[in-house]
Amino acid sequence: MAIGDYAFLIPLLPALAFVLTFFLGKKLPNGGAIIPIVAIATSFVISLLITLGLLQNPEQVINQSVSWFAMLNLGILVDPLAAVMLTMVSFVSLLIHIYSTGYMSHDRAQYRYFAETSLFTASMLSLIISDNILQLFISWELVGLCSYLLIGFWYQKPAAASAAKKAFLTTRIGDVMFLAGIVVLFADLFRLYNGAIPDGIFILKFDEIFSQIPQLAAMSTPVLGFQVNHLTLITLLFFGGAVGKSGQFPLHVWLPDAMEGPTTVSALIHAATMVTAGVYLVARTFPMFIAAPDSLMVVAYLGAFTAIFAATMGIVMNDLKRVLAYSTISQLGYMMLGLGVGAAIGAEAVGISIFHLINHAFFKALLFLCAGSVIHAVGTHDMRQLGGVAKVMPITAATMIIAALALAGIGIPGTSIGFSGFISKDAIIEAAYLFGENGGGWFPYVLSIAAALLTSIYIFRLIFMTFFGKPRTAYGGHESPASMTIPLSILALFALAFGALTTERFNKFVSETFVNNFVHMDIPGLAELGGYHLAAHAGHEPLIILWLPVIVGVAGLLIAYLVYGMRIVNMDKLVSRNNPVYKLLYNRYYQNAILTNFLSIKVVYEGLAFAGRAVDRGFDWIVDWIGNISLDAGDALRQFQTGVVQNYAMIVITGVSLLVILIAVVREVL
Amino acid sequence: MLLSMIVLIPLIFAVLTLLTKTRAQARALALVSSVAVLLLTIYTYFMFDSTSAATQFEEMYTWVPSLGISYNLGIDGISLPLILLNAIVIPLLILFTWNDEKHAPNRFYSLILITQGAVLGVFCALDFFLFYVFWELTLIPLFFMVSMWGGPKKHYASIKFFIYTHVASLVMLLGIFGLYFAAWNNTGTPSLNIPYLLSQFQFIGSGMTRDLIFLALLFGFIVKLPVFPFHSWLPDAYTEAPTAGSVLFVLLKIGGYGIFKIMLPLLPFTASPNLMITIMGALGAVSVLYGAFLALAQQDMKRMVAYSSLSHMGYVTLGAAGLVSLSVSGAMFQQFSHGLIMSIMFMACGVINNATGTRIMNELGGLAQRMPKLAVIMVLAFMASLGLPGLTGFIAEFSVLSGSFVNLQGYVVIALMAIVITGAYHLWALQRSMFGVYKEKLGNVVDINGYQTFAMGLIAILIVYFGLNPSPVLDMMLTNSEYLVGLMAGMGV
Amino acid sequence: MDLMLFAPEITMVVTGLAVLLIGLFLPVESKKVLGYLASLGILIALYFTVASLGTNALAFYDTLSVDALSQFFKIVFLVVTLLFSIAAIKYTEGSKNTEEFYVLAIFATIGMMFVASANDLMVLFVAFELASISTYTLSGFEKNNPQSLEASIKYFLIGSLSAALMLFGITFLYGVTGTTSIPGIAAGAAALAASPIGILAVVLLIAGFGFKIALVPFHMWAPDTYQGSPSLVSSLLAAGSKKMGIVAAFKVFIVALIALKVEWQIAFAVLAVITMTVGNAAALSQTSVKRMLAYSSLAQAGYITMAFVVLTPMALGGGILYALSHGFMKAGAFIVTAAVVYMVLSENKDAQNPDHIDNFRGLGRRMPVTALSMTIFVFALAGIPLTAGYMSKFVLFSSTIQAGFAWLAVIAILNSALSLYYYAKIVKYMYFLPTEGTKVSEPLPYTLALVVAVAGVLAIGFWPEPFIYWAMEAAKVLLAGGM
Amino acid sequence: MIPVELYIGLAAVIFAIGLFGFMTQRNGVRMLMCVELMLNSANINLVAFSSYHGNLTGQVFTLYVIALAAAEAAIGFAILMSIFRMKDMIDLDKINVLRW
Amino acid sequence: MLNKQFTIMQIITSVYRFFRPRIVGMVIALLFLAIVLVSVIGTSWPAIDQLPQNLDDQSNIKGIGLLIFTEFVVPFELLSIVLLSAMVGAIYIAKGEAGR
Repeated sequence: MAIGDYAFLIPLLPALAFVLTFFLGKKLPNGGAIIPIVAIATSFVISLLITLGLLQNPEQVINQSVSWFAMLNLGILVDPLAAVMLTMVSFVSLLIHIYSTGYMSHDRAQYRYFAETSLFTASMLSLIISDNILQLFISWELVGLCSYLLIGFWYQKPAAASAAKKAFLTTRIGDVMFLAGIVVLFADLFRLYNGAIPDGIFILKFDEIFSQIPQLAAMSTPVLGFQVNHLTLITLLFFGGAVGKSGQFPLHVWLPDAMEGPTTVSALIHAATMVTAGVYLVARTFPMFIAAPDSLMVVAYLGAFTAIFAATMGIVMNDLKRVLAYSTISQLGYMMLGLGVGAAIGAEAVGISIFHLINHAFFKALLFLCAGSVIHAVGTHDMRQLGGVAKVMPITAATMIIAALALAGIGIPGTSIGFSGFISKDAIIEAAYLFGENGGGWFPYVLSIAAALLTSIYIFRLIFMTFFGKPRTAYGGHESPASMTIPLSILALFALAFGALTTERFNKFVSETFVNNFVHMDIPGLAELGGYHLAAHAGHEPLIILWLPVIVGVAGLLIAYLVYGMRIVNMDKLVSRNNPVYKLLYNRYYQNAILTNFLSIKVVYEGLAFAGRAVDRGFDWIVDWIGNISLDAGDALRQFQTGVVQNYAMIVITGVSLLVILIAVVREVL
Repeated sequence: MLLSMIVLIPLIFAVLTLLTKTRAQARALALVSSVAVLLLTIYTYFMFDSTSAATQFEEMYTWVPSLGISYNLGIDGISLPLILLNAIVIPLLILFTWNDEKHAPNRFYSLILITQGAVLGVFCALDFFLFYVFWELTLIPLFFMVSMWGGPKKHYASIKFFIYTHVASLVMLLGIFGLYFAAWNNTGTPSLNIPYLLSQFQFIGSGMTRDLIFLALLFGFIVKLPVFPFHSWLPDAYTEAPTAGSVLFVLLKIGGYGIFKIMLPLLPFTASPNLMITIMGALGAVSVLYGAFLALAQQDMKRMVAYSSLSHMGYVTLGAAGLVSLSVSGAMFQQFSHGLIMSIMFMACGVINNATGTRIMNELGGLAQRMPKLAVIMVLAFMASLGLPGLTGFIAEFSVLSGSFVNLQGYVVIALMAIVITGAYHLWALQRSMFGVYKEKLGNVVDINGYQTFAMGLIAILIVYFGLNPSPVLDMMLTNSEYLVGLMAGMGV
Repeated sequence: MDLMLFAPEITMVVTGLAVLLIGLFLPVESKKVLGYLASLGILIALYFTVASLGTNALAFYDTLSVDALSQFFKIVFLVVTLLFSIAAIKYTEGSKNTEEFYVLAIFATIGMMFVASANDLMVLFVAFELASISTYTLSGFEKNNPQSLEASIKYFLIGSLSAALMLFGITFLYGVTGTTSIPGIAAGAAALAASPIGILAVVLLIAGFGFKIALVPFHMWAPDTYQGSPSLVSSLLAAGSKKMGIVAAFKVFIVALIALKVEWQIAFAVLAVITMTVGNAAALSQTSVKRMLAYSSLAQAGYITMAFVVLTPMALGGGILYALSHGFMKAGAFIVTAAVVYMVLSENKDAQNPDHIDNFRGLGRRMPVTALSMTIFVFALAGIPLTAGYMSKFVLFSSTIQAGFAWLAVIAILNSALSLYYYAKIVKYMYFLPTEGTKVSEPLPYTLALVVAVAGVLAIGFWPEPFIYWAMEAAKVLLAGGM
Repeated sequence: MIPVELYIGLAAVIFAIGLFGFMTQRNGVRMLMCVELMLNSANINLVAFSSYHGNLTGQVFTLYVIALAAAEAAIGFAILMSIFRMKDMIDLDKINVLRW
Repeated sequence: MLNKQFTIMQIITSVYRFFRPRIVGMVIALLFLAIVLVSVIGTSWPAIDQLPQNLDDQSNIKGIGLLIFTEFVVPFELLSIVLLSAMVGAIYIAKGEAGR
């Protein structure tokens, strides 16, 4: 398989493109956009070829490793999971780069934009292709860096600079947990080898880690009185990282603020790719999760909660991009839920979750790009100022409606007919039902259904407010250039059909990730370790269960139409500061006040840091005090030196007398 | 002769530089000297066998036989990377200050060279006498540096630094004496040879004596490092020093060197190794957290960087106490990495101070628009400093954390908590100084000049290079740390 | 009996008399010759002393001994006097009384040298008085300067009192043992040890010697006198006559009174600690450099005194080496102040407190060689490596630890750290504080003396081996007799 | 025979008187006299011991001490004279420019 | 009677007046005296059990002269230098050339 030998180029080419663009881009037309586009296109082609190859022969996983330092390595691993992700990321990235040539054409710092996005693409591809957890973490951090740089792309805007910092710091909380997980994992593996790691064994490589799962599951430590299973600890710490990166509750706060960056960045990083890294991480280490007691439960519950939590806020936002941001958070919750229900359906969970991830990437990128197109044309984010945009921007409107339908999950259950979002989201909700049926609790299922309703409402609220009705303000506008509309159309095609076309094949393909020549995991066996009961295969759900998501989706559409399209209800009463529910939602549950103003600024900065400063002054004071006391003592001693010679004589004689007495006394004592 | 040349060339050139009359002559001589040292060091590096933990390039002449003092130089995998660091940064530092308008340039460059020679001497010395001589010799030029070209509180800062670290050195000297005489009494021959005395430590009869010797030496080293709570001299000295002085402080890696070279071989033979490990680990971990909080509370950018240095140095003791080859080598690498990163950070602070006349971050803002080159380098340095993977800081921190976790779980948790704070103050500083709206009252600032760009840029490239490929220096550190850890394992520690 | 044994002393006496007589007949302007003559004589004496290192002999009915100890200290005295005499060429320039200045200094040195050789308390006492009486006058040499006279009268009165105390103590030794010979007293010391009079005698002798060494509380005269006297005389007092007290104490206590070891060890332990602490603490806030150096000299005396407490060959060797190093460092430092005083007075004849630290401002620019030498001296005094001060401290402090007196070493080391403050202050003034003064041409004699002193300080710092060897030999002499 | 203790006691008393005077007198000349007193009390000791030991060392010493005392007195008076010339008084407790 | 008492009072008062500024010196001198006396009394001194052999020739001049020029010749010679030194010094200091 010759093409596999070039797999290492997938992340490397965009990285090279970054260097070239950064140093040369200023002098090239369009900020040198052509360099990353070519590089990413090549990466995409390689990825695609590899994926196709793997489809033929799923056993032929590509794995190449080189020693890095100590017992750590750098390497690439392209298994089905990685292959589909690689293809998707390089594809979306390619489209967005093309789109950006139009979108960013007026910006002076274009070259910086393209350099940073290609660095981002390189990091993201490297994240996916890693064959060890450390390299994954490194790429993980690098994508965080790129996200930071790109959110703060317009660093002159204080809000952008601040949002960038917030995004980096919030995800860093998760990153630290992830790092802690790696540290614990490393220490455990180190102990398993008794500190003597043979040459050629790379301790943090996935196959190495997976092969030690049973031993890891057997280790436990008392923490605060609880006996904590190490595997649970590690996986939850990993999940902590995923929570930060994928915007799960409570570390989601950065994601809406991240919309301060260019819309393309939001599409690429904060919708399609980077934010899904958390999902990818959990999927990648799924064998560990499933062998770890309770971990998957946490994943499922938190995912479900995030899905509905974010959806409630999505309903009240007036900013185009913020609605989409909350939608992203919500959908990421679904993906996490999809992984979490692996407690009931085993490795198949990876399949459905990643499937949703891919579909979501398409339609969410599309939504963002459409929003970008609108913003680019009319120059405002605020939906309250828009309306009737469909008339001026028909292509944008059409593609966006497709994306919205995909997001809302419209389709016909029991068949493969439906928007891509329907196929994958339905599968997750079904799995959640199975999860409940198999003793996991009904909470995730109920929440996921409710969230589906809310999803439908907020997305069609957006559609109706933006594209239909009468313009509420006078905005100029025109359809976007071809460099923008063509990527929109391509993405719309995928949002429309990708799910339907690939559903069967895809799940099977991705679920095979853990059974091949790289690792051969006995997922049901591991589930035993984790204490999960896998259900028999799905498909026996009551019909209502199959139909319910679609029903709520359509219901949401209708509600949105009635409220925002027909305006049969006067929302002004509800939408006011006097309505506590609205106020709560509009203020986003006061999380900003609690987390940023109180926790970060009051407690950490003003409390701890300033307390630290006071303590430090104390140490300083001690040092100075020792110095001063010496000086004072010296001054005091000098007072004996009166300058009168008779006094000197007295002191001499007194000294003699006392010395005699002292010696006599001491000699007696001794 | 190679090592003697490396150590003596800067000292000789320092004298020559002192005799020059003009700024051009002084800086040219200094550059010649430092480049010569760099070339020799690179030659040494390529001749060095990184798979051996033994002392290499040894030179030995008797000096004062009646006291067992000899002129004995030699390097191993602990010292070579630090020598390399020093040899690389000093010429760049000289380039960085190429167009500085400082008074008495001959003294200025002379002091830089003396510091370099002294620090290199500490790294090369294999005799405690020589070691101490160079150790103390580092104090004087830095004292002068701070007092002559320092900031408004330079007198306070320089005296504080001088006396504080001198006290520590003297305590260390007490420890050396203890070791020296204990060995002398046991074997009947005086010797101050470092490896010999280290090997004799275990034969000292009284456990109490061994512990006291160990603690005395440790005190000397951790004050120099420095580590909480013996850091009071650091913020003042680092902040008040001129930029070059701050960079020299950063390159003053002798405290950490002492910990690896002298403390770790002694550790297994103390009466209560676990207590010592606890002390080192706890101090290290607390330093990491404490330094981070203090850095967060600072308004002055340079002071913030100084505290961040304290935070980073905590990893050195923590890693050393971790007693796993990865953590120990990570701690060594932290010294190397910290030297590179902090050099740029202090250079950046210096540039900003020169350009705008202030280092108070709230008074800055939007500098990236006027100083794009500086902004790029500074962002890179800050990212490296906050431990971003792909840069040197991460390699060190990851190695220390994961290695130390094997033995010292609690302390690693403390250090992990600091990581978020570390990120916070770095980013906040960037946001307040570089980003946002440009404050017009800062006047018309100009970007860094060509020499400065070259100096800072090259260090930045090294940070990236060693961040992606640490093996060139990490391998020899690993060899040595495996040897050191092997000693512990032999003792069942 | 070989008179060559006393060639140094004889040379000195001849030189002294020659200077005195020739000086009578020389006109004022050519009295410079006397300085060269004296320096030459001292140099010859120094040569004889060095040449006779290693001889061991008793002479003059066993009242004098020539051995490593005596010769080593003679070297110390001669070196200090040599520095003094070179520098004095400038100091006495244009003075009518050059010959008095030189002859008194030479006589004082002769007294010190005989103390070093004394093997009998009578010799010791008379020689002690010779050194004292000569320096009383020297210290009041600027007889129109009230400070100088005040210094002189204080020195004289406390000196007389101490002499009386010492003599009183010696009478008791004589009373109990019936002899004044040092070995004789050692033989009869058992009786002393058994009776309370022994303690009294020991303390009286400590007071007598402690006056010269400037141990607290017998030090009261020292800061005043060092400050008030001409700087060169201070250098002779601090660097030379202080060592005379030390060598006398070595001989009397370690050789003659070893039987009362416990008693005087207690005393010296207490005095050493008090002395170094008081010296350093009081020096911290001085503004007169000479006074600061005086207090620092107190502190140094405290360190040397540790040798009595530790009493191992190495500690004694360290103490003896310290005496030599201190001779170079302190003499050099005082000569620097002499040069500064000269500079100040040559600018303004009526300047008050010419040794005030403000006059050191910008010295690095005004008198570069002098300032550099001062830097080396103060760093040596502070114990910075590669100087004589460090080497001596190294041997002395480390031997203290070796002997198990870690607490004493800790106190000494902390003191040493404390001292850095005021030493650094001088350096700060010289190099960092601005001045309006312009560059001054440095007088050659001062510079020459400083160069010699710096050479000595660095020689001991860089190549201590021969010095340590002879210091150890000297220490062996002490312990061979007693232990 | 008279016990030697009495001689020593006498010497001690004289010494103490000398000390007392030395510590309390203001006049420089009186202080010098007190010094003489102390030296001579030591001489009493020496002679007494010499007699009791039957050797002459102490007496020789006494002679030397007398000579030394004379030399010392000469220097002392000379210095006091100088001071008197300058300040018109020799009250030593007022000569305290050098202090602290 | 009255007169006598008055006189005693007067004496006491004048004694007090004399000593008041000297009390510290007094105490110190007495302390020193006490220490010396205690030490002296506590010591067993050499006691002479017979008178000197040669009662006829009580002269010690010859003996002293012999000692001065044999055993203690060095101090004697030194003394000559002391006297010379004292002479030079005293003359120098006392000489009033510059005057005031």
